[in-house]
Amino acid sequence: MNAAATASMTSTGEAVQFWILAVVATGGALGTVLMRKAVHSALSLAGTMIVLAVFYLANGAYFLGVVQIIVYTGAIMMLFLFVVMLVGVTAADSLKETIRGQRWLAALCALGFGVLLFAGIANASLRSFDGLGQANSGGNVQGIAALLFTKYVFAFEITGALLITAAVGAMVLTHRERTERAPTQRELSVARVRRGKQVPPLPAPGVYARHNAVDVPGLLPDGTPSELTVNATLRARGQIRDVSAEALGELAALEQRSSEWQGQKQGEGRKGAAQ
Amino acid sequence: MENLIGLLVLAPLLGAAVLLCGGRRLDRAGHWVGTLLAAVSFVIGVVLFAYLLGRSGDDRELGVTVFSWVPVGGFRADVGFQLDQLSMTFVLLITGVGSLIHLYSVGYMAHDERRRRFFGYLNLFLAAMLLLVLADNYLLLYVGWEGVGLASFLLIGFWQHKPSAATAAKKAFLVNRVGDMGLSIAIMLMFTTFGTFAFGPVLGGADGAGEGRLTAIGLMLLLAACGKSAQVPLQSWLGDAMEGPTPVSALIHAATMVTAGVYLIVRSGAIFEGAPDAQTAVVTVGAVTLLFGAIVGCAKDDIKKALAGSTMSQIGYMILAAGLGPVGYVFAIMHLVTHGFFKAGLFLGAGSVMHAMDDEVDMRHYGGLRTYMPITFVTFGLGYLAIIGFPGLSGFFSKDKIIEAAFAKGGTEGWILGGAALLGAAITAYYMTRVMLMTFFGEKRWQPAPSPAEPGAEPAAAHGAGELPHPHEAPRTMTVPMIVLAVGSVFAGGLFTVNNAFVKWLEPVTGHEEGHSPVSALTVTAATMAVLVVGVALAWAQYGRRPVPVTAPRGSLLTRAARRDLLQDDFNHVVLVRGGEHLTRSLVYVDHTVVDGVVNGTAASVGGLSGRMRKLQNGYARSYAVSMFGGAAVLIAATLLMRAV
Amino acid sequence: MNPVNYLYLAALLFTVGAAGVLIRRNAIVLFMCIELMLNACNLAFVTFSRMHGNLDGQVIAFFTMVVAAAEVVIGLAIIVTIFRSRHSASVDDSGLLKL
Amino acid sequence: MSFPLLTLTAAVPALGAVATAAVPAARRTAAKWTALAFSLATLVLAAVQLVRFAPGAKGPFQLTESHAWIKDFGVRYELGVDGIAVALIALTAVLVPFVILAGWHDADPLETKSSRWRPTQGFFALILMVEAMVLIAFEATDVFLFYIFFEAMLIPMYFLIGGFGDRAGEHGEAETAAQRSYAAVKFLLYNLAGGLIMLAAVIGLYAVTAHQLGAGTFSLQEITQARADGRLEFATTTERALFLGFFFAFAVKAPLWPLHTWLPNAMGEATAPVAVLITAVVDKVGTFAMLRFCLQLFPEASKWATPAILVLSLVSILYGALLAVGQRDIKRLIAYASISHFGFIILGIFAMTTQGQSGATLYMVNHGISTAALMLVAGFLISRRGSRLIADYGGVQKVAPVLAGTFLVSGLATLSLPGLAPFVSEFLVLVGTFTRHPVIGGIATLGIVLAALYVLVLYQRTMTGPVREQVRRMPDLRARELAVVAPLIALLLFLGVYPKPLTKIVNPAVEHTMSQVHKTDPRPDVPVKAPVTAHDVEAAK
Repeated sequence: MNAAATASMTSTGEAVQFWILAVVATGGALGTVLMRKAVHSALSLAGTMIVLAVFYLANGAYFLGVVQIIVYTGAIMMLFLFVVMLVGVTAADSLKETIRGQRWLAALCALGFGVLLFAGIANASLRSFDGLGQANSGGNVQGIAALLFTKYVFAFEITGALLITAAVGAMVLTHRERTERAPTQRELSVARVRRGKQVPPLPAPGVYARHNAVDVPGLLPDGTPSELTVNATLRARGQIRDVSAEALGELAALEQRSSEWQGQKQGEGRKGAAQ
Repeated sequence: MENLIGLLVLAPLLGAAVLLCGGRRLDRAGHWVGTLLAAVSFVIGVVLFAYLLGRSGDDRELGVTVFSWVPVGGFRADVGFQLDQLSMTFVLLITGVGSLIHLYSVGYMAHDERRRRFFGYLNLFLAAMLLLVLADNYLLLYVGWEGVGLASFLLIGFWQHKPSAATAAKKAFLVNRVGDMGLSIAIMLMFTTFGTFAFGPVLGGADGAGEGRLTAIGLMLLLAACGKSAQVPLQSWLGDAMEGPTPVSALIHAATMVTAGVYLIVRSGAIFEGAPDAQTAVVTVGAVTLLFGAIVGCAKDDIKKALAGSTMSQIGYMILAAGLGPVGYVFAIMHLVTHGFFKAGLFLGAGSVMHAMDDEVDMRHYGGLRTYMPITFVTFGLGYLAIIGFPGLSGFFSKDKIIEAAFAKGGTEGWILGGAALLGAAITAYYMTRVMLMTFFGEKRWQPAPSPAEPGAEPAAAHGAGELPHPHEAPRTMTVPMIVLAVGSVFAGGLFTVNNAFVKWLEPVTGHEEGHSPVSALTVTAATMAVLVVGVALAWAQYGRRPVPVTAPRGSLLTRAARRDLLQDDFNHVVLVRGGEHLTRSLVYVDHTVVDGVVNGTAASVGGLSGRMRKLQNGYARSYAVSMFGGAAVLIAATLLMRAV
Repeated sequence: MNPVNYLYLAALLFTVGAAGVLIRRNAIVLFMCIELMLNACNLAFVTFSRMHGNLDGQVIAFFTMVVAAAEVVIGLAIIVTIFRSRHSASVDDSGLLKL
Repeated sequence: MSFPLLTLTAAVPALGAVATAAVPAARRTAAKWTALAFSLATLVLAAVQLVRFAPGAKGPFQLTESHAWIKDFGVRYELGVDGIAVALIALTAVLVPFVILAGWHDADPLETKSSRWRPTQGFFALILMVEAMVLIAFEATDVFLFYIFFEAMLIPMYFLIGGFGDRAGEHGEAETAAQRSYAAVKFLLYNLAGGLIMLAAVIGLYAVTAHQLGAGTFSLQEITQARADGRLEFATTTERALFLGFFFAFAVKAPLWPLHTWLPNAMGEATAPVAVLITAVVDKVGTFAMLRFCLQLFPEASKWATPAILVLSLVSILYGALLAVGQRDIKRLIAYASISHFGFIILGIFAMTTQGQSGATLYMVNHGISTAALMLVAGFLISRRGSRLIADYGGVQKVAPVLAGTFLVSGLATLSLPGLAPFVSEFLVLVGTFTRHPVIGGIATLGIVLAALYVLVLYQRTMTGPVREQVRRMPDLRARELAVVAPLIALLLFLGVYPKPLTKIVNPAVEHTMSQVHKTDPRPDVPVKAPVTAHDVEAAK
């Protein structure tokens, strides 16, 4: 494909690669939009980006392909995941729409927009293409570098300024300076008592349960699990592992065995309560 | 000599300006200034009269153009005066009677704190009236015409603190304005037809215009005359106008202003002669009014209103005569002059009586005054004899001629008009006898004075309320004018008729034809005398033989209707006033709800729409993103479409 | 196969990304969708670069990446800040645009 | 380039506005005197204009100035006056000093501390600003230049209406303020709507001239010249659309029924001097512009629209008068009376006769003076009692005879009593209309009866009758107030008796306009040998 100055078809290999990867890319994109959890969305997007990197390479943009993987998939997506972990993990995004008609309108607009874009592309006479053989003859990276430092040097410099500004901006935005004195322990406890909600420390997980992993709630004396004992983040994410039924079942079985062993008859009532 | 004409108008105008702008400093001498300037005007009038008499009959027209007033394109209005025999007659009447009434007012208004202003208004009236009769074109006449209307408005409403006076003044002005509308349309028609509205060319060129156009002009002039001269159907203001001080009633609403309509019709004779239909309308109006006024005059107990009805009726005679064409013009003017004397005299007499009776106007509260105020009685009596047409007195000559001329119209029309005039003469005799008997004869029916009006408002009552009046003869300033006018009422008619002097004097201006009556002049006179006797006898039977009840009896249907001006006022009230009120009220409503409502509605709907639109701005960034995205789609579509096209 | 198919794919990805922006409420996912759209554009640029036989398209794509990086940094910083004060990453909760 | 007299005439009040506004806040009296001095200087300049203006000179415009301004759009700074403009400039220059004098205390800060601060300097500066803009509008012969000032004068007017009102009467400060701002907004919206439509027409005019002449122009003279040469021809529809665009704006400003409803609100809520400024000065720009722009730029369309406009103005005359009769508020009554009078003015303009148009021009001047007199006296009356309701008065004549007398004379001028100036103009309008449209002229004559009705009803209810308790202590006119009213009344009398100085200036301009519209007066049916009149005698000399 490098040889022909002007061609209208690519190689069959590329075609096969395109059709397979295009499906993957589209799937990733849809996944990004439709996945309930932000983490899943991020992973889908990462997949799409990698596919795109492959396409860049196929299109002769070797430098960009590599940059796409390193910078985009490697750095930016990781930044995303980092922030997701920082803030977005509390709750899965509810996909229930709150603005009336928003989804319909969005679908309509997207459909119309897509149709128009397709029509536009189809309308343009793009039967033939030049290929990058000549441009890439001195090496793709060298070619881009030549352009960047000659023709686009000002834009390049300004981009640098932009990046620095962005870095400083991010720091300024996220850096929080205390404007008032931090409350002391004493003040905190007074406030807690005044609120009158939970004066002593929260109960630890796993109390009265067989496990004491952080995601296992402790049991109340009647055997029901108490959510208070689990970390709020896990609670919000619905990641509480309720093992009470299993534990109670085991307890009941134990008691049955012991009552059988002792020949007593009260065991039936307790069995019913356990369920 | 011509320049004197301008002075004639200027003298009273100067008086008005000085008196009205002069401030309180002139309060003490103002009335004499006013009277003096009126007299100056009269003297100038006499000088001019003498000058005119010195010239031959056909060369007695003086004209002077003072300055060009409104020159716009073909529209040329000048301030110019024309003095001919017709104007001269009026000038003498106006200034003569005017000066006398100024003099009378000095006494009559002696106790009024706003006397200076009263004389200012009187002078203003004189100026406007002189302008009216001296103008050489219709537009300038119109200025005088409205000017006298203004003066009349100011003087009727002179006692403004009385709501009735203020209302009467407004009514007079408004009804007059309706007439003025007629005059202005007439002037516009003249301008459209002839391209000018100066007397000479219009009246000279009237032959050339079509009859339809002349009829239109004539009818509009008649409307104007009806307004100013209180003829049916615009007569309703005159009765109310009696709210003004009595000298005003005498000068403006009896002797001069109200006769302006007659002047207008006689002056525009050439137009009416070319429009027989308009003439018919004029005589009809005259005949109807002379009966209308007479009937109203019979029923009124208010002495001034009775005299007002009489004035209406007498002017009806004049209008009738003026509508008869050249046969009647001279007699219309002659009756106008004699009427000016005797009616002014009668009003001054009435004023004198009121002055004596603490401003009591109800004749049922008079009675037996002849011994208390002999001069008033004699002068009033002479006026009375003159107006009923007692042989040898001035009213006899002028009225008789009119009745004769009415018969001379010929045919059924002549009989009807003549009959109406005769009937009018009978009623005149009846109601004037009634006034005379109720006021000066019979026993005293005096009532305690009504509670005092606002202090210092009217000629102040000499004593407090609740006492019987003490009638006394009026002061000299009041009696002298009454005597002079009485002399005029006795001798003027005879003087005019001697040697046919008046006819000869006016003929060059108005033209004159001898009527050919189907009945001889002697028969007419005899018939007039007969109806006169019948009228007097009837009145004596009713009011002389029997005592007059102090409170008015209910009376017949006709009497009750006549007391209410034959329901004309009620008709006006229901149709015009009420209707107008409803119209304006509904228009105010329409303006507020519909015209303004459309605009406010537009504003409200824009507001409502934006209220709806506001909901689109729900604050959700994603909603905005949809609009953005949709907008982008539309832009792309538009771009594609543009390229496709 | 004609490289124009890359363009169709880019258009499809772009549209899907845009729809995601409109539908999702989680600000982070929203940003991801924007990234998706940017990537779609980059694909188109790269394809055009190949079609026209010069490297300008790639340079532009490069700049897009830089700008995207800057944008993500700032955007995420904003999200973190908002989350700190409002305890939510939903864009619907930041209804301050409403009067 | 001769001495720029016209620019100077408009610049002096503009400078005056700046100078007045710059007077320190504490020195209120100094600000008043400054404003008065500048307005008098403007009056002097207007008088110089009158003297320098030669009625018989060739060409439609005199004292012209012309400079390129925005070359790209062919906008020029072109000034020039014809007789009509000179007359109206004189009117404006005469009225403004009286307005300032009449409003001497209208913008004083209230005594009570709680009320808002009223910037005296601003009040007088705004008045001068309005004067400057109105003068430029009268002088401009470039459509665009005219348009700018036609619109710009709304801004100071808006603040004058909304910012300064009568002292709150029984209704309380808050409610009057709300009504006032409603009136101000209504004024602004109506006039802006008109102005926007006009802007579209102005742009349309440019497009047409640019298309046909090669270079677009707004110059009135250039356009009329090009039309006369045949270089410029409007398509019928285009001309009508442009005409309607211009006319709409002027009809709002004039105001013509049914676009009138802003006027009663504005005049009712504004102080009397500001109301005078609205009706006697600013509104005149509307009727003036009909004569100058509508007729001269679009003669054919004007003729086409004449029947409809005549009917509308007839409706205005009768409707305004009837509504005036039904009003309970003195100032609103005068406003409706003005609507009726504007009906007469527009009737005269579109009667397309010399008498009608001369009459309309005289009417503009006379109506300005008479309404100013009536409104200012009414304002003096209202300031004494603190109420605008007619029913709150009665018997004023007894306690304040001079006030009542001047009120009556102004009222009589309003009802066009002969001998006072408005009669001449009203009669000319009626005659001018009658010669061409007898039916409309005849019906319009009804207006004189209705005028008498509303004026006399107003006079009767306020001035006559028993003295009301609240009126008993009312002082008569003070020296300052008399100094405002007396000259106006003197002017009314003078122009009523001797209007020739005015007609001499106006007639040539009207004849020029008539020739632009290709109309001649109807001939009399039976022309009689014209008598030798004083006019001929003087002409012969």
